[in-house]
Order: sequence, then C-alpha cells, then structure tokens
Amino acid sequence: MTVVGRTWNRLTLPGKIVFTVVPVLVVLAVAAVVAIALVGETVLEILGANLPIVRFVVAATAILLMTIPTAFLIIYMEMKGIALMNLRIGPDRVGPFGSLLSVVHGLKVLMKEDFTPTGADPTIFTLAPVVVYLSAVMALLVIPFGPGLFGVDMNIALLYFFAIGGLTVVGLLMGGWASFNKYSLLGGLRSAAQIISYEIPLTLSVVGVLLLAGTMSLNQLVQNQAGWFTDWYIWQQPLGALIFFIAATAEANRTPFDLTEADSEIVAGFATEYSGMRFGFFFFAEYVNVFIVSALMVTLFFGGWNAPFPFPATSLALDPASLGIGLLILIAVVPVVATLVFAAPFWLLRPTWPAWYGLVIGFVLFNLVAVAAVAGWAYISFDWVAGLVWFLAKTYFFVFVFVWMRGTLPRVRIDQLMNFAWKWLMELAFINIFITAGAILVVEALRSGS
Amino acid sequence: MSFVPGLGIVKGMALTLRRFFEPKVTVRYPEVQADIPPKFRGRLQLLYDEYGTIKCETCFQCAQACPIECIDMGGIDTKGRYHVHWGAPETYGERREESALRRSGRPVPDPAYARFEAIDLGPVDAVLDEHDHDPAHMLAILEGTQAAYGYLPVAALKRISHRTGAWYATIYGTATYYRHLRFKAPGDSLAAADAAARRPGDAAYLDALTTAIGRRVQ
Amino acid sequence: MTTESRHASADDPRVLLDEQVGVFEPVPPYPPRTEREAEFYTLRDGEMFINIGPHHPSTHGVLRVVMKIDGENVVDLDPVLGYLHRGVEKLCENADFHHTIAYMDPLEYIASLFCEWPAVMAYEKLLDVEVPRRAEYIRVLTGELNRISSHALAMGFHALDLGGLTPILYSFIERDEIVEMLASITGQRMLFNYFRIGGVNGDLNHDFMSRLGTWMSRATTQIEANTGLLNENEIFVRRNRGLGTIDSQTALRMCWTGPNLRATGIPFDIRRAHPYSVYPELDFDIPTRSEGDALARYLLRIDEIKQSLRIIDQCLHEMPDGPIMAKLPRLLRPRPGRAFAAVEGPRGEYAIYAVSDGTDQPFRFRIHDPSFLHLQSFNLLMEGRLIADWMAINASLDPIMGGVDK
Amino acid sequence: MDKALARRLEARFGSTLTGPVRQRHDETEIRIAASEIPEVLRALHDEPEFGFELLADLAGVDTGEVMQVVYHLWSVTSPDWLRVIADGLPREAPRAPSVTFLWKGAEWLEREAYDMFGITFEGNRDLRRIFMPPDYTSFPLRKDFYLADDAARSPGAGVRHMERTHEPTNTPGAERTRRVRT
Repeated sequence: MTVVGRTWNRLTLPGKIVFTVVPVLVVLAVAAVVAIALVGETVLEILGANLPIVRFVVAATAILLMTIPTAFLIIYMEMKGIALMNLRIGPDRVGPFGSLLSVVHGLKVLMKEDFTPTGADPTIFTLAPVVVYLSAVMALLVIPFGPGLFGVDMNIALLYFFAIGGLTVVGLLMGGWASFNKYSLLGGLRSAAQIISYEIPLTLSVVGVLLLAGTMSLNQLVQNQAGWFTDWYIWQQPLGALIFFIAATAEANRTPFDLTEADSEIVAGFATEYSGMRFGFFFFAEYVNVFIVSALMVTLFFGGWNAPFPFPATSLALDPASLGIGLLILIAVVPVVATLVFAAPFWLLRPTWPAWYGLVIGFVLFNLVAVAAVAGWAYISFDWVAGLVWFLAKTYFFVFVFVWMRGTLPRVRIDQLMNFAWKWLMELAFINIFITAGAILVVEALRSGS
Repeated sequence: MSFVPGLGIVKGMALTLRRFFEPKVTVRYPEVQADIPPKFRGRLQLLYDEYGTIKCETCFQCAQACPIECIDMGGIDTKGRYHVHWGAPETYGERREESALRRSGRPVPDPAYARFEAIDLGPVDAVLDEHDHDPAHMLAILEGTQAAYGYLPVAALKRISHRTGAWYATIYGTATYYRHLRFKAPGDSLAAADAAARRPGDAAYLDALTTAIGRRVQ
Repeated sequence: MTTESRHASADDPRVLLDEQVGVFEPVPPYPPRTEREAEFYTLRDGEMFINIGPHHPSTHGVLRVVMKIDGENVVDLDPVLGYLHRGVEKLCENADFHHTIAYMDPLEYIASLFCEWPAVMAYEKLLDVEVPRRAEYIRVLTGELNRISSHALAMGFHALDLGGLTPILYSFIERDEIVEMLASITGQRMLFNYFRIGGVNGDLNHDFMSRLGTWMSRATTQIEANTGLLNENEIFVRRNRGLGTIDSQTALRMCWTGPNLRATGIPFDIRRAHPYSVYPELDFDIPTRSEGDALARYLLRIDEIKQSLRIIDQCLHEMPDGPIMAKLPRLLRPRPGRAFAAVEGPRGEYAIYAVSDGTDQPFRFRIHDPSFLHLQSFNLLMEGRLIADWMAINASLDPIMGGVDK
Repeated sequence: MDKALARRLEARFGSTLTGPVRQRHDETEIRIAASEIPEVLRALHDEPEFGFELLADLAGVDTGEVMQVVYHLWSVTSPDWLRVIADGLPREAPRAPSVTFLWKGAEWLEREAYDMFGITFEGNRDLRRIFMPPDYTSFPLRKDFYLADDAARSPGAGVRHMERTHEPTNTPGAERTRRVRT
C-alpha cells in the first residue's frame, strides 16, 4: 500500500489522470469487443445504416493519429537535413541513422514537467496549444491523399481550409497573451500581424486556380489535373504558385518568415514560457502545418495524387483470395524456399563464412524482395496506393524545400515582412487574377468563335 | 546584390544543396578522439624519469607561478630533510601572505595579530629564543607557550609561525594532536589537571602505568 | 503523506498572494542618479520596457540592454554592463608581471592573442627589451591567424543573429582549423597564453606548419564560397544596408577604432598609423568602405581576411631564424616608469597603459578595449529602429563581453 | 621619439605644463593641472599643428597621494602617442572637467574612471556606475582598497570590511537598502 500510495503521490495531475483513465479505457475496449461478439450483428447493421458518420469518425481518428508520425518524420528530416547542409552528421545514435531521435524527443517532451508561470492565465495558457494543434489537424481533414482517401469531400474545401488556417492565429495569440511574458506577447502579436496579412495573398493566389477549375472542392481540383504532368495547374498559374508558396511559408511560420519564434530576437516568441507536452503541441502543430501547406501546394498546383504521366492501364488481375487453400500453402512454402534460394549463392561463394550468415542474408533479401513485390502489386492493383505514393512523394519534396530554406536563409524583419505582403504579394496576386480572368475570356471567345 | 531579384537566394540555396552531399567534418567523439597537442595544459601531471622515479623535486616553482593558485602539493624537500607542503591552508589569505613573503623579499607588514586579541608577545619571544627558533622543537615551543600563557593564543601561534618559518597549518596540526595543548584559557582546574594527566610521558601518568603494567614504560 | 507541506512551500503558485504577482519592470529601486537615467526610466503613453539579456541568445555574452519600446519600435535603450566584471585591472595590479599575461586571455576570448600582445609590448617598453625578430614574426603570424578566426566567427554570428543557421557552422570549420593549428604550438585551443615578455613561448613546429600549409592552399576559395551564402543574399543585404549608419566624424568622436571605424571611411589602422612589431616591413592594404552601415562593417571584415592571408604568406616567406625569447631574469623589476602600447586587434585598438613603481607588480594596469566604446553608440545607431535591428547592429559591431566588462 | 612634437608642445603650452615634456620610446608625455584639461585638449584636438583627433585611452590613476586622469591621443602629425597627465587631483574629492564635448565616446570611459576611482567628471551627462552594482559605495581601483588576498599590503586574512572604506556623500541610494520590486 505504501509503495502504491507513494507512487501515486509522486504523480503529477496529468499522470494521475492518465493512470486512472487508461485502465478504464482498456476495460471499456475489452467490454466493447465482448459486446460486439455478442450483439455484433445489430451493431453492424446500425453502423451500416449510418455509413457517413462512421466514415467521418474513422477518418478523423486516422488523421489525428497520422499527425504524430508525420511530425516525427518531418522533425527528423529537419534535423538531419539541416545537419547535412551544415556539413554536420546530425542525429545518428538512436535508431538507424538516428531516425528515432524525434520519437525520443517526443517521449522526452511527454515526461517533462508541465509548467505554468506565476501570473499566467492558466485556462487560456492551457487551451492555446490545443487550439493551435486542433486547427492544424482540422485543416488536414479535407486534403485528398489519394483517390477516395480523404476525410470529407466538401464542395467548399478550400474555403474551409483557409478558415481553419486562420484559427491558428487565435491559438498563438492566446499563448502569447496568457504567458505573462513580454517576449511571448511580442511573439503573439507578431504572429497575428503576420498570419492575418499573409492570409490575403494566400487566398488571392488560389483564385486563379479556382477560376480555371470552377470548383472549390480539392478532390475535384485534383481530378481536373489528371493526365500528363503538363496538365498541372503550375503551368497555367506559375505566378499564383509562387505567391502561394511564399505566403504559405509565412502561414506556417517557417524561415525566412519565422518571426513569431525568432530565437535571436524574442527568445522563443509565444512559446517562451511553454514546457512539456504543451510546448510539444506547439512543436507538433508547426510541423503538421508544414506538411499541410506542402500538401495543399501539391494539391492545387502539382496534380495532387496524380502521377506525372498516365500510368499504362495494366492489371494483374490477381485476387489473392481466389487462390483458396493454395494461398496458405504459398505462405508456408515460399519464405523457406526463397530464403534458401537467396542464401545459396553465399554458401557457394563464401565457404569460409558460417552457414547462418548466408541464412540471415537470404532472409533479409527475401524480405526486401517480398516487400517490393507486394508494394508493386498493391501499386498496380489499387488506385489509392498509387495515389498515396505520388502524393506523399511530392509533398515530402516540398517539405524538403522548406527544410532547405531553413538551412539557408536568414530571417526578414517585421516591417520588410509586412511591406512584402501588402506592397508586393497582394498586387501580384491581383495581377495574377486579372491575367487569368482575361485569358479565360479570350480563350472562351476564341473557342466560341471558331 | 544582383539585378535579378532572388538570384542571391538561389545561389545560396545551390550552395547548401551542394554541401548537402559533401563529406562531413564532424568528429564522432567517443569513437574518434581528437589529438591532444603536445603542449596541452589542461591537466597537471608529474613526469617520471627513466628509472621510474618522480622528477618533481618539490621546489614549488610551479605553485608559485600559478596565477590562479590551483596547485597544492606536498613532499620531501630537496635536501631530504623536512616534509614540506604548499596549499591547503586554513585561510586563503594565509597562503598568499606566505607566498608573497617568499617571492617579493620586501618587508611585509603583518597586522594579522591585530585581528586577534592583543597579547603581550614577550613570553613567546622568550620561549622562541630559548629554543633557537627551531621548528624541529615545535612541541617544546608550544608547551613553553602554554606554560607562559596558560593556553595557546592564536596570536602567539601566528608569531611562532612567523618567526620559525613553519607553516601555521603544521603548528595548528601539532597543537591539536596533543590533547594537553589547549586553545582556550582553562576555566576548570579539574579539567586542566585531567588534561595534564593524560599527557604521554607525564610523571603521574607514568606512575599509573607502571603500577598497572608492573614494569617501567619506555 | 507530505501533500500539505508541499503546498505550503513558497514556490507553490497557490500560496502566492495576488499583490505579489506583478509585471517585472527593470526600473531600478533607487532614485535616478543622473538626468539621463531619470529620462530613460520615465515611460510615456504606449511605451514599455523590455529587457534584452543578460541571458539572451543574441547578446554575445552577458550584455544586458534595457529597451524602451513602442510596439516594435525602439524608443530608447540603455546598455547595462558589469555582469562579467572580474576586476582584472585590480587583479593584475596584485600579480607579478608574468601572471598578468594569463589574465589577459579571457578578456578577449575569441582572439586571445590580441590582449596578450599589448601587455607584453608595454612590459617590453618598461624593461627596454629588444624582442628577437623571429619572435616578432611569429607574433605577427599567429596574430593574423587569430584575426582571421575572429573575423570568420563574427561573420557567422552576424548571420546567426539574423536567423541564418548555416553560416555560423561554416565559419566554425575555418576557425576550428586555425584554432587547432594554434593549439599545436600554444597548447590550448582558446586561451593561448602564448606571448611572453621578450618573445613567445615555443617555436613553430612541424604540425603547425603542415596544417597551415594545407589550410592556406584552400583558405581563399573556402572563405569565398562561404561568403557566397550571405554576400548576395537579398534578405541579408536588405536587412543590413543602411542599418546603423554612422559617419566618419561621429565615429571618431565616439572613439571608434578597428574595422567599425574603417567601414566609415577612415583608414585608421594601428598597424600602419602607429607601426609596431614587424608590420612596417610587410606589404598589405588597409581596406576601407565609405557607407558606415552594418553591411559595410560585415564586408570589411571579409576584405581584412584577405589582407591577413597576404600577411601570413609574407611572414612565412620572410621568417628569419634565430632565438624566440630575449634573455630576461625570472623576477622582473622594471625601473619606475610608464608605458603605453596599443595593437590593432580584430575589433579595434587594444591598449595597455602600465605603470611600474620598481616592484615586481605593475602599479597601475589599465586595459583599453574597443568593444566597450563601440557598445556605447547603440543610441546613435538605433535611431528609429526596430527590436530586430538591434541584433543586427550588435552583431555588426562584434563586441566581446569579456573585454567590455573586464 | 618625436623631438619636434616636444618643441611644439613646449612652445604652445609653455606655462600651462606643470612638468617637463618627457619622451621615452614612442611616447611623449606632458603634465597639466586638472583645471587646464578643456583648454589643452581642445587645442590639441582642434589646432591643425597638433590635430590629435583620436582619443586612444582615458584612464584614472591613483598614485597613493594624488589622483590623475591620463589621456592618450593619436594624431597624423606625429608618430608618437601623446600622453596627457592631468595631475594633482585630491584623493578626498577628485574632480576633473569632462572631455565629452570633444569626444562623446569618452562618456563611458569617464564613467569607468568614476566607478573605479571616484573621480567626478564635471560635464558628463550620465556619470553613474558602469561595472559595479549601483548600491556599491567604494571605489575598487583605489590604492587603499585591499583585496582579500593582497598579502603585500593588507592583513593576512580577509579584509571584506575594507570595502566600506569610502562612503562618498554623493552616492544616491547608499542609505537605502535594496529591496525587490514587485
């Protein structure tokens, strides 16, 4: 009892909550499984009748869970990428090439003390990271990752996206104001000024695309860009894409527009007083935002999940289920045989090695080949796999561009930042709209004339 | 700055991308350790000659030269006579005082006595004269001092240190080792008699021992 | 359980009374000592104080600056020094002449040799010592290497204070090479403690020469490539051009020296203006710029690196053989007298004014540091500027707080 | 040694100098009274025959009997450093005219001299302590300020009490205790 009591008293409040809630959740989950087993039919019928709700819940959960590995991956990319550009090695201790370092960072952040400074407004101080993080996750809901892979297919998805993106500033302002720190306050106000200013060129820059496509549904926009890579909107809207990219950099608070958390000026901006997982939420939200703006860039201007060239319509017509009992036999036999086959050359050519070397190498090779084979089969057989692959590849390219910029560029000053938004980007965006509209009119006139 | 806007940024980004693929300069510390230059001064280390004996002759030159006074050493002096020691004093100023004395050679006023209760130093000087200012006779000097004052005043100890050249630390250590030497005036005659009786070599003590053991103790 | 006692602790926010929670204003708790202080610590409508430092990422040490800001605009500022004050002058007056050289190193921890140099020069004047020519050449050679390492770092920190992450690491690659070289002859990487009264401590060795040769063969191209990251970068140039402009006469009145003064157009370089050591025999130029802004100060340092490379080249070719130390007794007791020695360091004029009273310790030991004088011009340079400009100006002045606070 | 400079200085400031012009190595040294500082330095700064436009250093010195303010100047007209020693400031209340009207940058140098020696520079607009804390009352570089381990001049063990040797009457806040502002 004493041990349990002492341990319990050492826990922080979140710890106590977690240690109470998690067992309850586990029990509830087990109960749910049992209940489903008992009354599964009825439940399935009810779920089937309300498919959109089920779909929404599943999609929201999946996206919420997806943000964590995404953020980990981007954080790792940033650490490693900037290190390599700096002629450093970067993370290389935890995991292969240090790839688990960001995960360890995440754990560390979880275990740190969650500190509220004296004089802070505790409610707002606690809510601010939640608002920032949730606005990032909510924006992710409308992004089409592949054919059929999206949270919600709204017809005003783009509008929704910008509206939710504007919510971030509320969270940052809350954090800056509630921290009871002048650096935080300056950071919050900077972020308000910056994000609100850059919302305008950001929104205006996509008007050209909207004029061309005639829809605000991101799904529809992607489908419009199907075919060769020449069909992507980047060729028709280069200026719009450039403005969008610059404004999106500012939206995501990335270098050279990372004034809100300019470490050499206002220490860490709105995040100065944050620690533990509350800081972790800010941190995650920043990288999720990077992913989001890259994804939107790809969706709007770079064909979304479309491959750069129409893939020849091949079909393996291989339905594993049709093999029946043969599939089982294959699963049992193929790994052994393949491992032996791959191991054989090493046994023959390297007789000095112990035999198990060859076996291990053979097993690894078999796994590589099997993964490649399954992936290839999935790529060919399923549209959404192909779409997801292309989408993620393009998105992470832009994520790398963000990292690359962070590794190269210094920061602009706040007045230069505002001048740039209001005196250059906005005018250019208007010019872009006029040119696009004029071009559409001319083309339509020519078409109807001919 | 070029006339094409953004060209400088593009050039910089090209440079970082090139560096992305270049070999890295990081030294992987625990596996690869950088060479330590031959004149490296990070660690104090005594040198050995070819027979395996320490070359240090305890001349204290290094300790004297050390501006931050981080060297603390002890050993047998160059003629093999005395145990000598540098550092670890009771007070920081004590050490500096002696070092400055040795080094500068100019007359050093020592108003340290003023900080302790003013005593008449005549008896100490008499005791010191009697023993020829020889630090080897320290116990006798201390006993004489105690006999003169009834206890060992700090000012007297400082005087002894100053005149004999022995370290105050040594004198203090000697004085604290023998239980019959005391630093405060005896308030209780019984305690004083008791303390006196415990002195090794004391007649009453020896008598008691003789009766207890049954033969003469050396 | 200990729950109650935990909550009763003074650290617990729940036990703090409301009136104890207030905004920290850096207003001193004593009446203003001067009119200037009274004026500074009076807030007008819409203004607030913000405290930059002493622990701030871009104050280059422990500089503290109290800023009076109106939004992002800096209305007025007041640098507060003394957070690194160790009383080196007093320590040196109580140490013997050899000891004082060890105290010189941490004053200028980026380019340590330049604070040792005036000290040993002043002592040599007091003692009327002739320094062997080889020692002088070695001093010039190591000094110029140290100047390059310091300038390289200044460029990197300039970029870092503007938010660029990469240039500082490229700078450190060059600095690390130089520092390793110097470590091979001096024994330390940072606080060399290499110059001695009447010479230097240790001759050039093979390790140093081979490292220097390898580095010299690629230094020019390498530094050129590294500067390419910033010199043409629009963001960098736009942030620095016209920033912290000062004209030459004002700079002289503010007692500026070094690259910061030369960036205003005055070719004052003690190596030429008041030649010492073997600089009269060496062929090099004094680069100047007329703009006097932060960009000019940055670019001037790059030009100086090139001149330093020239000097190193000549030193290597003309280095004579011979002793590296003059014959001197262990215990120095110079005749009573006064000596002033100044050298051109990477930040300006480092000078020592030493007074001897015939004992083995200097009677008065005055250290003159250029950064100290550069820092007091913040009010001039920050006229109508933003908070972020202070970081750029501070970086362009390149102060070292070790010397400023002594 | 620049003999011509010595002749020029003697010709220009003949009676103002309180001692002979001394020269050693590359330094020329003149001594003046503290009250003559503005005139002499202005002449050295402005007159084209001297043109000492650069203030290389400003130092306070405590000789044990008197205080000095020492200026080091540089000019294109001479290969020497010119040292101007303003001598004879009383140790009890050292006062000297400020040179901030010639070199604005001397402001902090004079603040430093004030902080370390207690020399009051009349005309300096911002004469307050610069290194030591504002409620500090003594002047560390004076010769009667002993270090705790300054064996040659002070009692062997600590002399912290010596810090309060000087209680200048004009130090504001000296009588106040410092408290944390909330």
